Amino acid sequence: MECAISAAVDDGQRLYLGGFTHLIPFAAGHEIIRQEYRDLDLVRATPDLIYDQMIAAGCASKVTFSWAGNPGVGSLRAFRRAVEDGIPNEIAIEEYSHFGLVSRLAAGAQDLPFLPLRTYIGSDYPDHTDAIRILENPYDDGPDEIPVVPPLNPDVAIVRAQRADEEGSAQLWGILGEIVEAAFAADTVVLSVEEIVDKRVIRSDPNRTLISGTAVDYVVEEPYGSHPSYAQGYYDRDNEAYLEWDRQSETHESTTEWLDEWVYGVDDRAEYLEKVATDRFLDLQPQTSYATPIDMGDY
Amino acid sequence: MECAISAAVDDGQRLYLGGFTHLIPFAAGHEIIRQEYRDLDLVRATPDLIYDQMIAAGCASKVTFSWAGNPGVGSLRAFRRAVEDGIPNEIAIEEYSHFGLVSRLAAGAQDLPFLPLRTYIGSDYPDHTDAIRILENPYDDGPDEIPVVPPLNPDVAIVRAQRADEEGSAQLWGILGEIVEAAFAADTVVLSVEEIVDKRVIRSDPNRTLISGTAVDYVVEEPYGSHPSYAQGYYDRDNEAYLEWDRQSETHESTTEWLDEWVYGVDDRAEYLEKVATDRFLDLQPQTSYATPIDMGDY
Amino acid sequence: MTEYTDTELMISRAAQELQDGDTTLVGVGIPNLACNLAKRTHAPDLELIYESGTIDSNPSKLPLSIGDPVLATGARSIVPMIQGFGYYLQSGRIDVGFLGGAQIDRHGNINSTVIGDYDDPNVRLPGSGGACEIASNTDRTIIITPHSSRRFPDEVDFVTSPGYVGGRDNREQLGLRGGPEAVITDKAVMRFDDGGELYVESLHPGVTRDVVQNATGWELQFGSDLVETVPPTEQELDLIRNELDPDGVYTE
Amino acid sequence: MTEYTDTELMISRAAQELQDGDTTLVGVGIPNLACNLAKRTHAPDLELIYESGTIDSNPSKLPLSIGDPVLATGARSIVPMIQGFGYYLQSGRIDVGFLGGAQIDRHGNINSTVIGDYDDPNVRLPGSGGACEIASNTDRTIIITPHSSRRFPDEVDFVTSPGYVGGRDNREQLGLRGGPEAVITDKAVMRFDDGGELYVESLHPGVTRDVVQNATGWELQFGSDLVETVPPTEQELDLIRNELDPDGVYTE
Repeated sequence: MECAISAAVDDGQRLYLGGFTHLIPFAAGHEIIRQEYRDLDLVRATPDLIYDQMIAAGCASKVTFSWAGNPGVGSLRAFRRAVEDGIPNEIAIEEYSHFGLVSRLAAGAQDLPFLPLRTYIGSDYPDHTDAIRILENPYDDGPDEIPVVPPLNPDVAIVRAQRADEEGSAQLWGILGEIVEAAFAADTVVLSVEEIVDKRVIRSDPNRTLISGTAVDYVVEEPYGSHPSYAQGYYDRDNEAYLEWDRQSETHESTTEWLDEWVYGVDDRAEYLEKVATDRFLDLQPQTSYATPIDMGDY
Repeated sequence: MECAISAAVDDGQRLYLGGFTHLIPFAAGHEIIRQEYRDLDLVRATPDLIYDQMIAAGCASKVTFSWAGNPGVGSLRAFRRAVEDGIPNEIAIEEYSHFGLVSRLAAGAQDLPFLPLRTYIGSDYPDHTDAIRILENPYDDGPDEIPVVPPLNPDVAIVRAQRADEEGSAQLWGILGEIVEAAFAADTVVLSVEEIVDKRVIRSDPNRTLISGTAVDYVVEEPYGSHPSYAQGYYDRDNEAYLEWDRQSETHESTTEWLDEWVYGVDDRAEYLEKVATDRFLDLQPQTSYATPIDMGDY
Repeated sequence: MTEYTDTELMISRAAQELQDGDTTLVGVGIPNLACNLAKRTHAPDLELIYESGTIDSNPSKLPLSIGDPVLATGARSIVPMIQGFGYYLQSGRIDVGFLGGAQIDRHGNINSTVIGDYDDPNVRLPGSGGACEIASNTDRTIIITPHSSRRFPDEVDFVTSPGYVGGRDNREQLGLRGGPEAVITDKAVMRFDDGGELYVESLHPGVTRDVVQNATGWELQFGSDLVETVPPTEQELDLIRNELDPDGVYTE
Repeated sequence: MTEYTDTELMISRAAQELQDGDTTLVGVGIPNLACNLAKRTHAPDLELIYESGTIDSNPSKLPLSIGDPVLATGARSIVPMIQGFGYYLQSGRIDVGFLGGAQIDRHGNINSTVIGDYDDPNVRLPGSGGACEIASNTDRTIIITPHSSRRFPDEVDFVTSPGYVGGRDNREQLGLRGGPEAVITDKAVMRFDDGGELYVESLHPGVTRDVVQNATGWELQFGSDLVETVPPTEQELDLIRNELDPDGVYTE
């Protein structure tokens, strides 16, 4: 991960670290903090703890988002401190609704100048988010006017999946969020997975391969790389950590203490995992529940 | 199937019978011919033998499509007779490229007034297909002009899947074509499957459920309902039948003879299957090749 | 009569807004409890969809967020967000959406974005998430919120989610589907009149007109047949306390 | 020297147009054979994508159509058409596309729609399929067709798939990506000059300038360093005949 981040990321870039509560690339985010990147535009529908940590560490100068909160818990305190009080630095925001943001990534994934959506009419978004435009409908049917959003192409997307082969053809399941759209929209893709598997595993079920290896630039095997978020079938969300963050991030000082201990204080993910008590991981392990397999047929 | 078609279909409707070479609803098409529907607008990216048969039987007054051929074999002779010579009746055509047609269905599936695409610039389509319009790009980036296509909402979509539960939540794999987009775009959906399975099978792998039961109006279990096309993992394409159709459809008279024997001459799919020699089905059966299952986890 | 909390009353009233067979876009917290309560009482065929893309979730326990794995395991389908919002919500397949917000005006327009000036905020809130599209594309929305004059100002600081905008006609002219159906607070149940303005339909037991008016930032209308809100039944309370939220995460 | 057919020569020449690591959008027939020949010789990492949505197919036998199950089993990924065309082709992830057609003009514009008047056709052809978007969105297209003056008219009856439209500048102005790279016929290999007009690069063994000119509907340019087309090698012929198309479906 250290090498992949160092090769893929530069100061001033637009970054997407993916997922909707699920499969959040915490390990990659911590590595970015350790490598002290600055002036990043952090893109995601749902910035959560990892973006809060990156903001507190001074990595971000902008956040492009649609819902910024600690999911199921409350607000993102470091994000708010930056927006409300400029601590540790001022950050700009560019704000959409979920569908607006994922439509921007989908337009980016398809090299389209815009995608239309039936959102924003009657709201105050178009007054504050310049990229939202309203087009006249050239057809007789449907609304007279339709909002559109332009493409969003991250410089780097860092996404996680449960499994991939060495080429990076990735299979992910459970909640997908906007991971696939972001991966196809990005110039460079860093894929981090719970396990690298033989390519025959991937090719036994091609319909499940949502990201093709040709779209992926770096593949990193990093078990538990999404902790304290979760990986469907592998481990559950560590809810204690989400509640703890709400307390720990109350002041910039206490936030920094946490970063010192859990990010700067460890060399890599392996050391982080050692610091987390083993019984915690055992508690997070679900019972297996296998999907009924399908027959592709040997043609 | 007889009841589902009779309840769902009316003269003069816009119909989609789905698939891209794969999972073609032949049984449903034959039932439509037997029930002697007229004046249908047949929609599909790739009209093939079943549309050719429906056209020869006089069911169609229009075809909306992007590639009309006998896949891997040659042209659709009945389609050509209708377009070139008005036999058995004149039919109108409305023509796109593949991406144009599937974009129309995708717009229909999302209740959008249009979707943009980077096709048609420099081609003669906009001169002949009125629904293709060119919009000015309201942004500085990207092309100055961008073609758009309006939604296409079939009155009825008849689609097939390998398996579904009784509510019609359908899992399909292999080549998907535009089946999902058409199902979500249609007012009424008839789903025909190789097998109806317990809903626990479907719910064991929700990411594979591409059509939700709430979108489906009629569910029909009809094994081999796609013959002579194929169902991935269940049976291969009966290529002899595709080659045979090329010969059989050489004249309108010989085409009608075929319809008399294979469509009008049987009551239903069961009788059709009995007429096809059993060893032919055995030849079409692939060896099993199961996908490596995934673990959803019991949360 | 059994005691109950404001939250339990709100859950019970929200559940009553749901009809059997409805497809509903659920949020965590009170909406989730209300939907699961309805599913176990009068609406067994209620379909729960979450903006994370899970279709017909059957959570075995209380989800801690709308991205919780209990919403994925055992669901009928899971789709990427782009499809959940496009093929399900925008296409008009969702009957009911639940919304909350920091500010709500008389026409049901909701602010969940910012308190104060957008560019120099007093309080920066999480933002829309899917709320703006839920408000624009469902047949009816149900708004659940505590009742205070801060929450019900004369004008919201930012319209995150359009209600009737300037009134029912205005919403229709704008081409928005459906509209807000009810606002359920800890003091009252309110609905929208023919012009699209809020009026009080029922006051919760023990709450007076004055209390509600004082907690509202404009001159509030009261229905001519103003009644008392029906409290939760024993059965409902039993389900909420012993099955749906046994640890009291949202109800204590 | 071993005898070979025109088709075998065309397959061999088309294979030479592919570079190792290219992602290519394949059709059935000659393009499929050319791609599989390249994959087994100089381009083992060639990625085969079909417009049916199969990504990196590894067909165990000759596919009978672009929807054949052999393209699905063992593929790296399979996506719906809307994604194959949007996320792979339109996004610029495909290096090479193969096209054929009933008529091709001097700028590589192709007609596969209709012979005669669109509304009163002499011959109704299958239409674009994905050809129009392949021609518009790949980096380079390779056109394979028999050579006759009927196939190479001064003007095509319908532009299904844009080549250089009115010339290289014109294509660029229109915002189309890439452009046609070569036209391989049973008589010659042709490429496009700086202005985007076809010229003959090499004549197949035994074919004269006159033969090619007579089979072309405009005054054809010939390259200043006109050479003879290199015939297929023994190894190539062996692969085509014994492994790729042992039943001679496309090569006899």
